[in-house]
Amino acid sequence: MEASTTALLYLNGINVSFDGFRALNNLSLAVEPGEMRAIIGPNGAGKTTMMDVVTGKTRPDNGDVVFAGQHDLSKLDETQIATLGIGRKFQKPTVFEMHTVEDNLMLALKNDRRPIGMVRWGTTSGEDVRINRILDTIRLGTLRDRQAGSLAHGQKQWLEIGMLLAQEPQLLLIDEPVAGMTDNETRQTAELLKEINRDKTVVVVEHDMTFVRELGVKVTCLHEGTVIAEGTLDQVSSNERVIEVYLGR
Amino acid sequence: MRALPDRLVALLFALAIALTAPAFAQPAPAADPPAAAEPAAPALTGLAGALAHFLEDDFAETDTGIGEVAATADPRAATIIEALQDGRLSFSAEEKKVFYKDASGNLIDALSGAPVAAEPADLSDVRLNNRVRRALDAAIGGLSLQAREPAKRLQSAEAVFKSREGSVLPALDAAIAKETDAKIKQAMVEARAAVIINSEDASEVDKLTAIGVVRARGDQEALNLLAGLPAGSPASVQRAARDAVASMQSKLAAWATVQNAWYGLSLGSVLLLAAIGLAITFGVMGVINMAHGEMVMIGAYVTFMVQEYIRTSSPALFDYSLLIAVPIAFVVAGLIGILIEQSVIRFLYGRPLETLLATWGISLILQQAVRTAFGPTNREVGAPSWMSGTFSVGQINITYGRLWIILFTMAVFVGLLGLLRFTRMGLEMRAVTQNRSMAASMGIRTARVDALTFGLGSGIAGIAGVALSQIDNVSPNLGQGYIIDSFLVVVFGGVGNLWGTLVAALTLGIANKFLEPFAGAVLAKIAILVFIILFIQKRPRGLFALKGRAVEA
Amino acid sequence: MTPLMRILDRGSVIFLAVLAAATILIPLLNLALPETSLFHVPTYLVALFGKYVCYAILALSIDLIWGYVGILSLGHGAFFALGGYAMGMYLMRQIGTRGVYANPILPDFMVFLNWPELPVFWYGFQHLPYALLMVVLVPGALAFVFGWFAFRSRVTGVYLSIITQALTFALLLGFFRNDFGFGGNNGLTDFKDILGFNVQAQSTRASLFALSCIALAIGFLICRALVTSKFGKMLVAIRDAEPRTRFLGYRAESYKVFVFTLSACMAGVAGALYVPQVGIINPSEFSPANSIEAVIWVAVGGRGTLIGAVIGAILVNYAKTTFTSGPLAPYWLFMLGGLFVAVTLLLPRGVVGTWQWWTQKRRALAAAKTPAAPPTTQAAE
Amino acid sequence: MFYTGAAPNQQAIPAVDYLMKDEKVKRWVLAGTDYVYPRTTNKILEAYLKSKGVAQEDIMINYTPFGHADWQTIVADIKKFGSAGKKTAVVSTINGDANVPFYKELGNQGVKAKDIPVVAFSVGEEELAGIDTKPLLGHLAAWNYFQSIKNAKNAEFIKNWQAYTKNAKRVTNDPMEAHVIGFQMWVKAVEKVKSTDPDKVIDALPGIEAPNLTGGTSKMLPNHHITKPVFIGEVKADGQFNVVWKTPGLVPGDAWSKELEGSKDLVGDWVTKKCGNFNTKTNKCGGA
Repeated sequence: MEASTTALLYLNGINVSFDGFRALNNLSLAVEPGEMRAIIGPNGAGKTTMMDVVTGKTRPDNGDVVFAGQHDLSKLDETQIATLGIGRKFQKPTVFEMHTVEDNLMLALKNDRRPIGMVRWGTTSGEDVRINRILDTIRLGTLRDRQAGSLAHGQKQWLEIGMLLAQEPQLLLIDEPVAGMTDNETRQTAELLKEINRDKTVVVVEHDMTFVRELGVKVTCLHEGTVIAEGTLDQVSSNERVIEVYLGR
Repeated sequence: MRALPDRLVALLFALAIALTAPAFAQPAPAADPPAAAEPAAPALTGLAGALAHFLEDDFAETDTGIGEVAATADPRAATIIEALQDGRLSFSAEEKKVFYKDASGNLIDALSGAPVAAEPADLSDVRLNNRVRRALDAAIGGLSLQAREPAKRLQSAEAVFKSREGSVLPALDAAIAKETDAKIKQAMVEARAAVIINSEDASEVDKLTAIGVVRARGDQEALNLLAGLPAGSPASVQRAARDAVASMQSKLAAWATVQNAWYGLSLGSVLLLAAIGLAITFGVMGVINMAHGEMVMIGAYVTFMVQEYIRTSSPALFDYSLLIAVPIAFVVAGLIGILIEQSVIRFLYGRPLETLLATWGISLILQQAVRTAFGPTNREVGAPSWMSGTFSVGQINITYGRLWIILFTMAVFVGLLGLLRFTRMGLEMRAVTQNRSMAASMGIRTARVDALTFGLGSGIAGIAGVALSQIDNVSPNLGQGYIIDSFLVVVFGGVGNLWGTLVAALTLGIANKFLEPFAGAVLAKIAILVFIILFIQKRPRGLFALKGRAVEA
Repeated sequence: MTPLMRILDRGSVIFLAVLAAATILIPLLNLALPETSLFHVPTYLVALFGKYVCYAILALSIDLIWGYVGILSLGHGAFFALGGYAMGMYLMRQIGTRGVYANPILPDFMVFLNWPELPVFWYGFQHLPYALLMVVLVPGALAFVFGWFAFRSRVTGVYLSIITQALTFALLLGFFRNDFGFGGNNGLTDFKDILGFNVQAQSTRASLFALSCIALAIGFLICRALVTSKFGKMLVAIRDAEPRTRFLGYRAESYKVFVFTLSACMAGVAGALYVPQVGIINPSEFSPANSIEAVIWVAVGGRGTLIGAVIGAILVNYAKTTFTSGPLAPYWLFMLGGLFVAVTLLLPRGVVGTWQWWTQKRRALAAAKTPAAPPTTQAAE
Repeated sequence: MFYTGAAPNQQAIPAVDYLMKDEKVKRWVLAGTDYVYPRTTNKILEAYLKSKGVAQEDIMINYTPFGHADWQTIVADIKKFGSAGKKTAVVSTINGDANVPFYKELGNQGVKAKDIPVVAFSVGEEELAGIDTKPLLGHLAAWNYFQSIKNAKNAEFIKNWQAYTKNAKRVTNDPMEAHVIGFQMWVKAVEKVKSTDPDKVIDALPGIEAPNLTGGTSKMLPNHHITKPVFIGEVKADGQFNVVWKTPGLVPGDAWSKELEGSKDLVGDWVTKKCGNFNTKTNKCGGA
C-alpha cells in the first residue's frame, strides 16, 4: 500500500454497488489533518455510502481507503476503525435512549473497551472531569441526569456529537448534524463544530447551505457516487455541472 | 362356450397335481403332517371331499381344501375360490355343508349349486388368513389365466410368478399359446420361467433358459426368485443364477441412487409444502407465525371433516374428497389467519419477538381447541383410489400418493408465483413489502393488504394440510412436527424469496435422504440441523437473500 | 454511591430478605414440626417449591440475556437440561451395585444395551466436584461456541431465536437415541443418594431446597451486580443501538458471547439442582416447547427486571400446578396460550415492569410539581 | 409394582412362533422405536430367533425416533430385505404416532400382508381407529385380548364401555382389559386383607385370581406378573381383529427372559424370596 500521501483520510478509486446499483463510482477524496471538509450533493449522491465505506460498515468493491497514511480501512471492521480514532455521527441521531445523558457519555469515553474492564460501578473523578468538560462543550450541562430518549431532536444530535468527542477520535465524520434544528440551534452547531475543529479533523455531510456557508470551509460536491466539484462554496456553487445536477437539466 | 377349455384345463391341472404333488415342498397343505394324518375321507371324493376341508374352521385345513378344490376337474371350482376370496363362503358344521352367496346375495349350496331356502342356524364364514390368501392367489392364478379380462390375466400371471406353483404349468402353456396381448404374454412367459426354475423335474437346459428370461426381467422380484433357488438345483443352474443375481444387483444399486433422489424429492416437496405458506407470512411480511403449523393441522382436519361428510352423504364422491377439501381448507385456514392477524398480529408489527410469543400462544390455543373438539387421538383420513398404489419407472418404485404430492406442491408453488406476479393483490403485496409508506401514500390500503397477505399464507398452509393428511397423523400435534423444519427451510432459502424456499426445501430433502442410509434417520436429521445452524451463521440472510421489509428485532 | 448501594437497591434487599426467610423457614417448618402441626410444610411441597426455585434460576438466566441484551433464546432449556444431565450422571454413578443389574461401574441402561465398558465421557462423574464443574462447563462451552459463531456473524433477532430452537431440537433428537449413551428416552433416573445422603430423605430434600434458594440468591446477586455495572449499561446499549456501540469501538459480539455463556452456566446450575429434586432427567427437557414456556415466565414477570423473572416463574408454575391437578386440567393449554397472547398484547412490561414504570411515573410527576428539586450532586468515589 | 400388561413372553415370543410355524417365516425385520421396551423385546427376540437357528444375516434390526414420519427409505429397505428369497416378516415395536405413517407407507409401497406380514405389539383397536385399514388387511397384532373375541363377559364390557363413553363406535383394547383385571385383583386383595394399606395389599396380591375378558381366569404370580392367554389377530377391513391363533391355555408372565444370557437364571419372587431379581444359580438376590 502506498503511503505517499500526507492526507489523514485518503480515498482512491472507490467503487461500491448494491444489486447492480452503483452507489460509489470511482470516488477519490483526500482530507488533510486538521481540516474541516463539507460534503454536499443531492439525494443518492453517495454521501452516506462514502461514510459507510470509511467506517467499515460497507466494504468497497475495489479502491483504497487509507487512514493516517498507514491503515487500510477496507480490511478492518467498524470496531477496529473506531478504535483507530474515527468517530461517526449517524444521519438519524443514534444515542442510547434508555440511558441518561451522563451514562451515554460515560460509555463513549475513551477507555478499556474489553468486557472484563467494564465490570465496575460508577465513574472515577477523572472521568467526571472529562464528562463535565464535554457537557459544557455540547451545552447539555443541565440535562446530565435526563434519559437520552426524552431529549429534543437537536439535543440528541449534540449528545451524539458529545459522544464522538468522548471517544477522542482524530477524525470525526458527521452526517447531517443540523437536520431538524432551529436557525439558532444551527448557528450554535456550526460554532460547536468549529470549536471541535480546533484540534480535530472533521468531515461534515450536510444539505443545509446556510450551515455550510457558516462553516466556511472547503466543499466537495458528490453526484452519482463521484466527485464533480471541489473548492470554496462559492466556487462550487458557480460550477456549471453542480448547477445542472441541483437544478436538473 | 368356455366350458370346454375350462374343463380341459381343470383336467390337466388335476393330472399335474396327481403327478407332482408328493414331490412338492412349497404348497404345504399336501405335505402338512396334520393333513396327512387326517383320515383320508374315502367316502367323499372330488368336490365334496375337497369342500369337507372347509368345515373344520382351521387355516391349514382350508389351505388344503383350496388346493383340492382347484384340483377337482369341476366347473364350480372357480366360483367357489372367488367366493372364498371375497369372504362370501360360509359353512354349517351341523349340516356339513358349504355355501356361498352369489352376486344378488342368495345363499347357494356350493356342492349342488342350488339356492338354499332356509339359512342354517350355525352358519359361519370360512375365515381367511395370510396363508389362506396366498393359497387362494395361487389357485386363482391357475384358474383365471384365460379369463376374459386382460387385467385379470395379467394379475394371475403375476400371481403365478410369485407362487411358482408347479401344477399350473400345463394351464400356463395353454394360456401362453392363446395369448395375443404382448405384455401379458411376456408376464406369462416370465411366470413360466419362475415355475420351471423351481420345478424339480425340469431339464437343466430349460432351467438355464428360464434364468435368462428372469434375468432379463431384472427387478427386485426377479432377484428374489433367483436368490431363493431350490437347494437341489444343478451346479450350472446355480452358477447362472449367481451371475444373474450379481449383474442384477449392480444394476439395482445404480437404480437405488435414483430411487433415493426420488425419495429426497418427495421429502423435499413435503418440506416445501409446509414451508411455502411461511415463506409468505415470514418471508414477505416478516411476521413470525409460530401458529403456522396449526394452520396446516386445520387443513388436515378440514380434509377429515370433508371425508366424513362424503362418507355419510355421498360415498360415490369419495375419490374427489381431496379436491373438494382443497378450496375449503384454503378458505377456513385463510379466514382463521385473517382473524389472528386482525385480533393480535396487527398490534405487534415491528416487534417480531413479541409476535413470536403471541403466535406461540395462539398455536397452543388452536391445538387445545382441536383436541377438545376432535379428541386427542388420530383421525382417519383415507386415500382416494387414484392416490393409492405404485408403479415403476425402470427399477424405481413411484407411489402415486407421493407423486401427486410432488405435483400438487409444484402447482401450489407456481400458482403462488403467478398470484404474486400477475394479480392486483400480488402487486399490492409486493409494493407494501418494498416500501410501506410509499405504498400507503399511493392509496394502497396497507392494513387490508397485511390482513390479506397473512390470510393467503395461512390459506396455503391449510392446503398443505390437505396433502399432509395423506402421509402423516391427523392429530392435534400435526403442526408441531413441521414448524421448526419450515422455519429452517425459509431461513435457509433466504427470507422473502420464494425460489430460495424451493431450492432450500429440495436441497434439504435430498440431502436428508442421501445421508439416511449412512447415518440413520435421526443422525441425518441432526446433521441437517447442525448444518443449517452453521450455514445461517455464515450467511445470515440465507441462500438467496433479497431485501424485504426488515425482519430485524 | 458505593458499588454495593448501586447493586442492592430497595427492591433487591426486600427480595433477598424474603428469599432468606424462605430458605430458613420452609425447611424448618418441614423438619422441626410434627406432621400434625398446622404450620407443618409437607415434604412434597418442599420438593415442589424447590422445583419452582430452580425454574426461577432458569428464568433469571433468560432475563439476563433477553431483558438486558435483547437475545431471545428459544433453546435455553437445552442448557438447563445439559446441567441436569451432568448432575444425573453423577447420581447414576452413585447407584453403584444397587442397580437392577448390580454392575458396580455401568449404569443399568448400559448393561442392558450391552455396552462393554463405561464410555469416556462418563469418566470422572463419580466425583461430585468434577460433576459440578461439568454442570457449569458443558452448557457454558456449548453456549460459548454457539454464541461465538452466531454473534460474530451478527445473527440477531428472530434468526437467532430460530436457530436456538433448532439447537435444542437437535439435542432433543440426539438424547432420545439410546446409542448416545445417556439412557435414551428414559433418561437418567432411579437415583439413590447424593454425597451419601438418600435423595428421597426428608432432610435431603429440605437441604436441596435451601441450596436452590441460596443458588438463586447468588445468581440474583451476580445478575444484579452485572446489570448495575458499566458492563450492564453496555449490554442495554447493545440491546438498543448495537451499531452505535460498534462505532464507539466496542466489540458487541464479545459482550454478547460473555453474557450468553454466563446465562447458559446459570441455566446449567438450575438444571443440576432440579434433577435430584424431581428424581429424573430425560430428553423431553430439551423440547423446544419447554424453552418457550420459560420465556413466557420472564415475559409475565417483566423482562429486564430480574425480580420479575423470578416472580413470573413462580407465578406461572404455581398456576400450572394448580390447574393441571384440578378439574380444569384440559383447559390449561388454553390458559397458557391465552397468557402468551395477553401478556404480549396487554402487559408488554410484565407485572413487575408495569409496577416499576407506574411508580417511576408517579415519582416523575411528583418531582415535576416541586420545581425546586435540587440538582443531583455527583457522588464521586 | 404389579404388571397386568403383557410380558415379552406373553406377546412377542408366541407371535414369532406363529409366524415361524404357520407362515414359514425365515427372515426377520425387527423394527422399533428407539426406547427401552422395543430394545428389550428385540433383544429377547434376537436371542430367541438365534436359538431357533436363524442366522445373523437373516435378522435386520432398525430403530427410529419417536414420531418418525418419513418411512420411505425404511419401508424400501424392508422390501429389499424381504426379497432375498426367504419368507420375511416384520416384527414391529414401533410406538404411537409413528405407526400411522409407517402403515400408510407400507400400503403406498404395496407391501401386502400376504408378502411381508407385519406383526405389531403396540397396535390395537384404538390405534387402528385412526388409520384407513384397507391397505393393512392381514397384518398382524399379538395381544392378550381383542375386542372381537366373542363371549358374554366381553360383550357386556363392550356394551358398558360404549354406553359410558356415549359413543357406539368407541373401541376396547388390551390395555383396558389389563386394567380391568388389575382392578378386580386389587379389590379381591383388599377384601381378603380387609385393608387398603398398600403394604398389606401388596402381600395379599400374589395368588389372587380374577376372570379376564377372554373367557379365562388370570392369576397374579409371585413375580408380580399375571397369567394371560395370547392371541394373534389379523387386521380386518373394519379395524377389528380376526383371531387366527391362540395359545392353548394361559401363559404365565416371566419377569426375566429365559432367552437372554444375563437374565435366564433370574426369577422374580416377591413372596418367598422378597426379591425382584433372584438368581437361581447363586441363590442370591440382586441379580449377580
